[in-house]
This record gives sequence, C-alpha cells and structure tokens, in this order.
Amino acid sequence: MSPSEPDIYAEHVLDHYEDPYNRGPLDTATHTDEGKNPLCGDVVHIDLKMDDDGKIIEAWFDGDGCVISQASASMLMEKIDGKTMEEIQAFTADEMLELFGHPLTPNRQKCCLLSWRILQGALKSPVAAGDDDVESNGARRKFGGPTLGEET
Amino acid sequence: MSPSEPDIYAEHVLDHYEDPYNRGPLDTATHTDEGKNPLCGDVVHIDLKMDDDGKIIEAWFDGDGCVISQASASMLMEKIDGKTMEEIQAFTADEMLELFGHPLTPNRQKCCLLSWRILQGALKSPVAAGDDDVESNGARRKFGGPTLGEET
Amino acid sequence: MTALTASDEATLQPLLDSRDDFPVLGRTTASGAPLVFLDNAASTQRPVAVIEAMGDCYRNYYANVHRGIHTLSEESTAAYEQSRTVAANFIGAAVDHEVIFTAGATASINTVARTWGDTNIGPGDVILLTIAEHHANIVPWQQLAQRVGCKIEFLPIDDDFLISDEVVQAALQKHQPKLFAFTAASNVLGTENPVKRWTKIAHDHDAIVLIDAAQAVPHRAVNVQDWDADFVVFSGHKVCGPTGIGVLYGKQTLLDAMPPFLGGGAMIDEVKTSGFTTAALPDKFEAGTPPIAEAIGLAAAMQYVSELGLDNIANHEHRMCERADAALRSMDGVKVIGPTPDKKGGIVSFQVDRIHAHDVSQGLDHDGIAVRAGHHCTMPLHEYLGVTATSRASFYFYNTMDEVDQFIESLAKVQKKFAPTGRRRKRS
Amino acid sequence: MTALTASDEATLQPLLDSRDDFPVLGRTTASGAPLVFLDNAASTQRPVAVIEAMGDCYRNYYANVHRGIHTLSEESTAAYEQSRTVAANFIGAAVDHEVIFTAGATASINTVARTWGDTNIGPGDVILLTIAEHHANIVPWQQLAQRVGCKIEFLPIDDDFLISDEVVQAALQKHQPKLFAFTAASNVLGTENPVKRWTKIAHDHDAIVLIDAAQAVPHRAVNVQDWDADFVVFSGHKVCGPTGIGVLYGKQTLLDAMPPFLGGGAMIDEVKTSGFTTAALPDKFEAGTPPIAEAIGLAAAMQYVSELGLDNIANHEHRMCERADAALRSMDGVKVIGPTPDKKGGIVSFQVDRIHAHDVSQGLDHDGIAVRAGHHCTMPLHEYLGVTATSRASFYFYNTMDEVDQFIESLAKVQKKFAPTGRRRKRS
Ligand SMILES: Cc1ncc(COP(=O)(O)O)c(C=O)c1O
Ligand SMILES: Cc1ncc(COP(=O)(O)O)c(C=O)c1O
Repeated sequence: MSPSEPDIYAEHVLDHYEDPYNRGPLDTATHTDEGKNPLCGDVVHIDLKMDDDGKIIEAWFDGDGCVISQASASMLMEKIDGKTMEEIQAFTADEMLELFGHPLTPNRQKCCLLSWRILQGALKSPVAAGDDDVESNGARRKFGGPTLGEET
Repeated sequence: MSPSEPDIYAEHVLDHYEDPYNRGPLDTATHTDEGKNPLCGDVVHIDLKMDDDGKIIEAWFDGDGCVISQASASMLMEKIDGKTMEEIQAFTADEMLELFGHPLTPNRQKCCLLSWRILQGALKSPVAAGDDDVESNGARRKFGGPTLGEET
Repeated sequence: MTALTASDEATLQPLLDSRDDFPVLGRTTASGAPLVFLDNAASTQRPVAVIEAMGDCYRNYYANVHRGIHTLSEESTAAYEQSRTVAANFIGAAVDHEVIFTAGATASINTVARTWGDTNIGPGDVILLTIAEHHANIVPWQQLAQRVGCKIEFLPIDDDFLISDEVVQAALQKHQPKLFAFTAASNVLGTENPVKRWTKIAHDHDAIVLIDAAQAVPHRAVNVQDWDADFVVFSGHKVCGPTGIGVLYGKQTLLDAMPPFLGGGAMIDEVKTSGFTTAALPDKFEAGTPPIAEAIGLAAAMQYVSELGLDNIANHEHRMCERADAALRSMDGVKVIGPTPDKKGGIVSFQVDRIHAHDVSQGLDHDGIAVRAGHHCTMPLHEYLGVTATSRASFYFYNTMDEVDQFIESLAKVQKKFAPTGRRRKRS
Repeated sequence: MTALTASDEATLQPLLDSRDDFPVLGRTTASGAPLVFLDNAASTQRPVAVIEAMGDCYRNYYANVHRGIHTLSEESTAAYEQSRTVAANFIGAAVDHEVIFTAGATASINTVARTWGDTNIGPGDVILLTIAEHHANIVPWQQLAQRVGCKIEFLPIDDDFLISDEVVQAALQKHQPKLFAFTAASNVLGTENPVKRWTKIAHDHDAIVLIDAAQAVPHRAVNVQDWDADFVVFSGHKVCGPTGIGVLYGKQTLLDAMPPFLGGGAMIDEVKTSGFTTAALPDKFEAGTPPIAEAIGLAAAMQYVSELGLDNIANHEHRMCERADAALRSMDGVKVIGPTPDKKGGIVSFQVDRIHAHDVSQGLDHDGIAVRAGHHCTMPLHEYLGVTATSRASFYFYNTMDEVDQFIESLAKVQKKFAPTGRRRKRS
C-alpha cells in the first residue's frame, strides 16, 4: 500500500483482519453475547470462559462485517486474555479507540466499538441464563444512549 | 396629506371611509349575507333588495374594519345600485380591485375583496332561507380556494 | 425611565455596532423611508455570520449526514452534531441528545402532543394552558382533545394582564392537570412569566410542564435545567437563525419513554416487512434528512447572540420597551395592551382609537416602520380582551432608542392622518 | 453503449459547464484527492444561484410571511407564494395550492398517513407497497397499522429486480388495497417504475395512489396531472435545493377533505377556547412559520434545473449509468444490484465479494470518490435480496463520463487492496 493510504487500513489492522486472534466458537463458554450494528450490518459474537474469580481464561469472537469491526474485535480478544472482570469493566470506549490505534471518524468509531459493547454485554450474560432472546438487537437493548443515524 | 402618501389612502378612499354610501341596515332586504376576514377582524354585512327580475333596487352595507375594507364596500354599493343579478355575478374580483382604483399588495387585496365576496354570497342567500347559521365564518364556507395565512 | 450609566453605555455599544452585521437593516421600505424594523416577535433578521455559515456548508462540505463513510458526509455529520452541542449549551441541557431538531416551535409542540400526549392523556384528563398562549400552544392540544377526549382549561389574566402564583396554584389544585403548557413570554402582552416558580408549583401537583420559549430563548439567558421544565420549545428564526428549524428539548427519561413521531429513515433501528424498532435519541425523533444547513445556521446564530451577551440584550430591550411603553401611554387615544414595562420584555402592543390596526401598520410602514397588526396568532386572548386586532412593536438588540422615538413620532402622524375631518364623498 | 451524436454533445455542454456553478465540486477529500461526488441519491449539491437566492432573501427583504402589512412582509410573502407557483409549474400541478411545503419527503408521507390515513384506513384495510420502498414510505404505514389495525402488503421484485404490470394487477385484484404507495424510482436499484400505468391500474381497482417521487422529480420531467397520481412527495435537497423543505402534492378534492395535521398559526381560520376551524388550502397544512428562505431556494433550484432541461439531464445520467453498469458487470467479484441500464436512472448499486461496503466506500474516498454504503434506508429490500449492505454510486447532471471512469479505476484498486494476501498477525 502507498504511504498516503488511510491509516485505518494500516498493516497491523489488515493483519488482524486476515489472521484474527481467537476467531470461532468456544463450546465451553461461561459467558456469551452477540449484537449487531444494524446500520451497516456488522455482527459480532463473543464467547468468554471465566474462572470462579472472574478471570478470563479464554476469549473468542466470531462475526461478519467491515475491516474495522472485525480487526478491532480481534485486537480486543488479544487484549483481554487473562484479564479480570473488573479490569474489563474499567476498560473505557476511549481506551478501545486507543487500542485500535488509528484515529477514526465518528461513523467508523461505531464499527470499532461494536465488539467493545458486546464484550461488556457478555460479562453480564452467563450462559446458564439463556441467551436466545438477546440475539437480535441485544446490544442495542443493553447499550442505550445516543447513536448516529442510518444513512439515507 | 403629502403627495408621497400611499395611494391607497387617496382622498376619494378616505371620503368613502368617512362618508360611506348606503351604510346601515335595510329592513326590507330580500337578500342578505355577512362575513368576516378573521385574519384581521374586518366584518362586512350586506343587505340587498331585489325586484322580481333580479334587479337591485337598494344595496346597503354595514361593517367594521380597516379603511380599505370599509371604503371599498361603500364603492361597491354605489356601483351595483340598479344592476341585475347577472351583471353582479359577472363582476370579477379583478374588476373589484379596479373599482378600488389603487394598486393593493396581496395582503390588502383581501381587505378590498371582503365586500365583493359577501355580495356574491348575498345573491344566493334570500332572506327567507334563514341566515342565522351563516353569521360566523359564512363567507369562508362559501368562498373556498386559497387564502393567505394569518400573521405570526 | 432610568438614565444610562457609563457601564450601560459600554455594554450597549456592541449591540449598536451589531447593526452593521445585518444587511437588511440598511434598506428602505416601499415609500423610500429607511427601514425601522420593529417586527422581531414575528421573526428576527439574520447577521452575515449566519448567512455565511449556511453558505459555507453548501459551498464547502455539504453532503447528507449520518453513516456516510466519505469525507463530505463525515464533515457534514460532524458539523450537524456540533450544532446540537451548541444548542444544548445555549439552553443549558444536561446532554446533547435531549436537543431534538424540528421544523420549528410549532412542529415541536405538535411532536409532544402526538407522542407524549397520545400515550399519556386520556378521556377527562385536563391540560392547563393560559389564555395568552399562541395558537401553536393551543391548537395541538385541541386536536389532542379531539383524539382522546381530554379537557382544556385556560388560566385567565387579571386586569393588569398578569397571572398570579395564587391563580396558578389554585388552578393546578382544582383541575389536577396532567400537563401545564405555558409561554415563557407572551408574544402580544410581552409578559415574562416566572417559569421556574410555576414549574415548581406544577411539579408539586404532579403535572408535566411544557414551556413555549419561542419569545424567551432569543431574549434572555435560559437554562432548562434551572427551570426544571420537562419540555421546552423554540424556533430558530426568532433568534437570528434560519427558517425551517426549531428545537424540542425534553428530559431524557420522558423522550426515551415516548413513541416516535414521524416515521422514516434515521429514526429506526431496524425495519422488517413485519414492523420496525426505534433508534436511540436523538435520531428517534429526527426522521428523514434533517435540516442540516439550518442546524449549522442556528448554531452560528446562537454563537453570535451569545457573544453579544444575553443579559446585555435583555437590558437593552427592556430600556427600549420602557421608552415606547411610556410614550404610548402618554398619547391620547392610544391604549397599551399589556402590563407595565417591569413585567415584560421587548414587546409593546397597543390600540389606537378609531383606527384599525391594519391602517396603523400601513401608515407606519409609510415612514419605514415595520410593526405587526392583527391577532398575532392569539385569538383567544384577543377575544378575552374584547378586541379584534392590535398593533405590536417588538424590539431586538439591533434596534435603537432613536428608532423607538421615530416609531412614536410616526404614530402621532398616523393618528392625525386618520382623524375624522368631516370629508364628503363626491356625489356622482 | 451508444456513441454520442453531435446533437448529444451540444446538449451535454451546458451540463458540463454547470460544474462551475457548484463551488463544492472543486474541493479535495481528506486524502487530498479531488472530489468525485457520486452520492447524489442521498443528497445533491447546491449551485451558487440557490445559495444566493436564500442569501438575497435574508440580506434584502426577509420578514415573516402572511398578513404582515409592512413592506418586508409583503415582499417575503410574495416571494414565498411565487415559489409555490414555481414548484406547481415544475411538477405540472393544476393549481398552486395543491402544492404544500413541508420539511421534506418524509414529512410529506407522514402528513398523508396521519391525515388521509387516519380518516380513511380502518382495521383490515390493506395498504400496498413494493419491497423496494425507502423507509420513509414504509414506516409511516407501519405506524398507521399500529394505530388503526390495517395490513401492509409488499409487492416482490423478480429476478431481474423488476415488477411486472401483471404482478401489480394481480396484487391489486387480490388485496383490494385502499392505498397503493410506491416509489417512482428506487434509490437503490435505480429502477424507474411506470408510474402512469400503475396509477391507472390502481385507480381501476379504486385504490388511492401515493408516489414517492424523491428520486424522480430531480432527474426527469414529471407531470403529476399526466401521472394522475393522488399524492406525490419529494424533497428539496435532492433537486439542488436546500435542506429543510419538501413538497406534498395532493389533488385538491383529497386535500380539502382531509383533516389538518400540525396545529398552530396559519393553519386556522378561527381559534376559540372551545375549538378551532381550519383555513383553506394551502395554509391548512402549513402550520407555523413555514420554511420561507428554503421555499425561495427551492424555487431557484427548480429554475436552475429547468434551464438545463430535464430531458438533457435524464439522457446524460442515463449514459453515465450505462457506462458504470457495464464496467461493473465486467469486473470479477463485483455484482450489480439492480436491473439493466435501460430500466433505470442514474443509480448503480453493487457488491464486491469479500469486501464490506463500508470498506469499499472508505477505499474509494481515499481516491476522492464519494459513494454511499449500507442499506440506504431500504432494509426490507436488502433482507429480501439476502444482503446486509451494498455500495451505491449515483449520478447527477454535473457528473462526467470521466468521473465514471475514475470511479471504476479506483474500485479496481480497492478490490486489489483488500484481496487476501495470506498476511499474518504479529505474535506478541
Ligand atoms: C426514494 C426515497 N424516498 C424518500 C426519501 C426521504 O427523503 P428525505 O430524507 O429528504 O425526507 C429518500 C431519500 O433518502 C428516497 O431516496
Ligand atoms: C409565543 C410563540 N409561540 C410559538 C410560536 C410559533 O413559532 P413558529 O411559527 O416558528 O413555529 C410563536 C411565533 O409566532 C410565538 O410567538
């Protein structure tokens, strides 16, 4: 790629996109959540395996969407491996954008924050509680607040 | 008045305003109507006495409102004296504005056309038919079509 | 009228200088007389900064907002949302997304009536208004009454054109309204109602409060959180902003609980053939392509007005009002319709004996002076006062004491011109 | 693609020259590349004439309209009503007051749904739409269904993305809908529906017809009387006009019979504490201060577009569409979503294998090319097609064949850039 290429498609972003960290299902998940950004169709599913102390033993994601949403999900999985629930809950949206590492316009920030939102949701969604009803639009229901609109 | 005064308050307009033609009630009216321009509160009432051939024997008006609405009503009464129903029905809005004799802005045209509208209504309102229900807003009900709005 | 102190003069100067920012103020009227624009309650004028802000958008970065990934759409979206932030700060909203951009104050009130109203108001419920409300704050509730069968009660004004706290208190006690909707400042009487106090009384009686701030937001510092009002509406064009835009402010909890109003793009989360789900605030209430350039123009207007200082503006308007009010009251055959100046902002309505308001207005126009004539969209108030039409002079910061004097002088001329002189019609 | 004749070239020149009237077309995007604006279906750009017409209003004669007796208000009122005349002529309305100014196409459809809909549609009644409708022509009817319990049926498209007259006929026969509401031109597929024929079929089945002409009025000569449609809606910002304004056209008999929508000033004849009566057309549907400068800007836009000639515009757009469509179809891994060019106007939507539409859009933006990505407010259509997001290039008269080529070249680059290359993430 030429040097004038937008940073958001920097080498290490595309690396994560093509060769993601822990992509796939985790059968032994203790916590899981899924959600989408209906505005662009990005979907992210996250499976977590936590030990009794609330420490992440394994973190896996699956999904479908643009480079930003999928690469950032991969980065996030890599980042939280071995972290505690508290540490993850303290991880802010700004830190997520920082983790991605390249300035994003407001519209693309939503792509980057999708996995972050789903992760926060997964922490509160133990598998035993039954997850069938969160599938569609679950993230939106849990994460209120302002959004940008859809395109026209 | 100075020569730069707007024409619409020309001498003969003010003359009609102060010394109107046939202003007052006509007890022997065969046709009558009343209406207002609720946008500015102008009111005009017209009493006509027609003979069996549909010729105007007497035409009287009463009312309350701005110089334009009252002076033009006076001019109209003077004009239609002795005319036939057909002649009056053929008398257009444009001719009414011409009768007034001075160019009016669209907003003031409505003032000038009030008595013309009521006159056309009166032709269709023989006294026997009972006029109680036309009092409020009668003109508007009879004369559809576009209007300018009220002020804000 | 109190004399100007040195500090008054210092704060006044920027207001007087502002005239140069308003090209239209330099023109003449039909008769050739220089314009004296005293019709600001109907709509204010635009400074160059506002005209240019919109032109700049169209010339340099315009595209439809929301989710466009390309450069122009990103820039337009940022500017549009930045305008929301400016508006939120201007009225002291807690969060930006409590500010909904609408087509105007009228659209804002209708939005509340059709959403909050349709879901919270039922047969026999009472909506409390004042008799001095603008049609925009009456008709939507009458339409709601047609739909759901609620009742509407009007607070009367006393002989001084005022409503006392006791009357408010008693009406709330008696009618137990679900909603108390009132104007922060009357567009005819000029009265500035004690919004914070009445809101408190209403809340003590469990009423929701909607403030028609169309005549308040442009003229004095407003803080919706200090007011504690549940809904606040106003229009852009009365605060030097463009036409085609207004604001609906609502407390988040209320807005969140309300169904959406207009359906279409942007206000949805998901649409299927079987139905739709609703987006979060503020999109929920902004269906379709919003007034993008208008929001940007409104923000520029708010910044312009803020820089002049709303306290300075209120002071200056108040002085002009005092002067006009005193002069009118001293004229024979002229009656001021409204309270004494200490109770009102920059609006003075009046009647001239035996001269219709339209003729007054036309006569003044001949001298360049623009005032409104008619019922000013307050027919119930006019009926209550037993008059059909009034004349109204309304001031904004760019008006001057000198203009007040010109207005009064011209009015004296008009009075003379239309005085009966025993004229006789030409007999034909 | 057919070659240009000499007469084509002659009619093309004014369109190419028009670029100079659009300041924004001269800019560069975030990456420094010259702008190639192919997002016209979302919103078009403004020529200087439109920006100046609004600026002229604000600088020279602005005041609130309606019944103001003073000079500025007379002038503003005249300009505002003259804009209505221009709009009425532009779409071939029989009389001016069949043209209602609204906040946009979305507001127009909602107006019909809340007035004509609420009074004429009941439980079990059917509203017929096509699956390709914009959310603006779906959600208001779904909201109506929530209120009155009617049913909504969607006409499917066939494998060629088209709907045949037979399918329309059969659906009208089967469902006996009270309303058939469809788009004159799809904002995604680009399909131009045979409005006049379908309207005739619908009328034969006693259905009322609403045409979403948001993507038609800007691009080809439209005559609502020739269409014989009952309601026609569109937005100003898609025809080089300002944001904040749109049109609702309705046949007078229908508009007269409908209750008003928004309540407030201007739409009333009389207001008493006990209720209100409604003004005549067009005021009845224009509550409050209307979008004055926006109407004036829209009229300027219509005049501008008319001078270029709508047939010329349609021809030129069609040629660009043909070229883009052919090029896209010839690319490996690119799929055109929509019918062949002979069936559509200047819109081409497409999908690129294994590259998300957002990344396509962002990649193109890097080369200065602005296209939309997403569901384009047509989620039911996307669901029906089994895709979540598409990319869309949409042309207007100021675009050039050269820009089409730049777009195609850039897309090829984007395709290459995102092709899997067996990259490996750095192991930490
Ligand atoms: C076909 C169609 N209908 C309706 C609309 C809605 O127009 P607006 O957003 O201007 O209200 C659009 C524009 O997005 C459209 O493309
Ligand atoms: C007190 C008041 N409320 C509401 C309105 C309505 O504002 P708009 O016409 O901008 O919707 C006005 C302006 O006329 C007003 O003066």
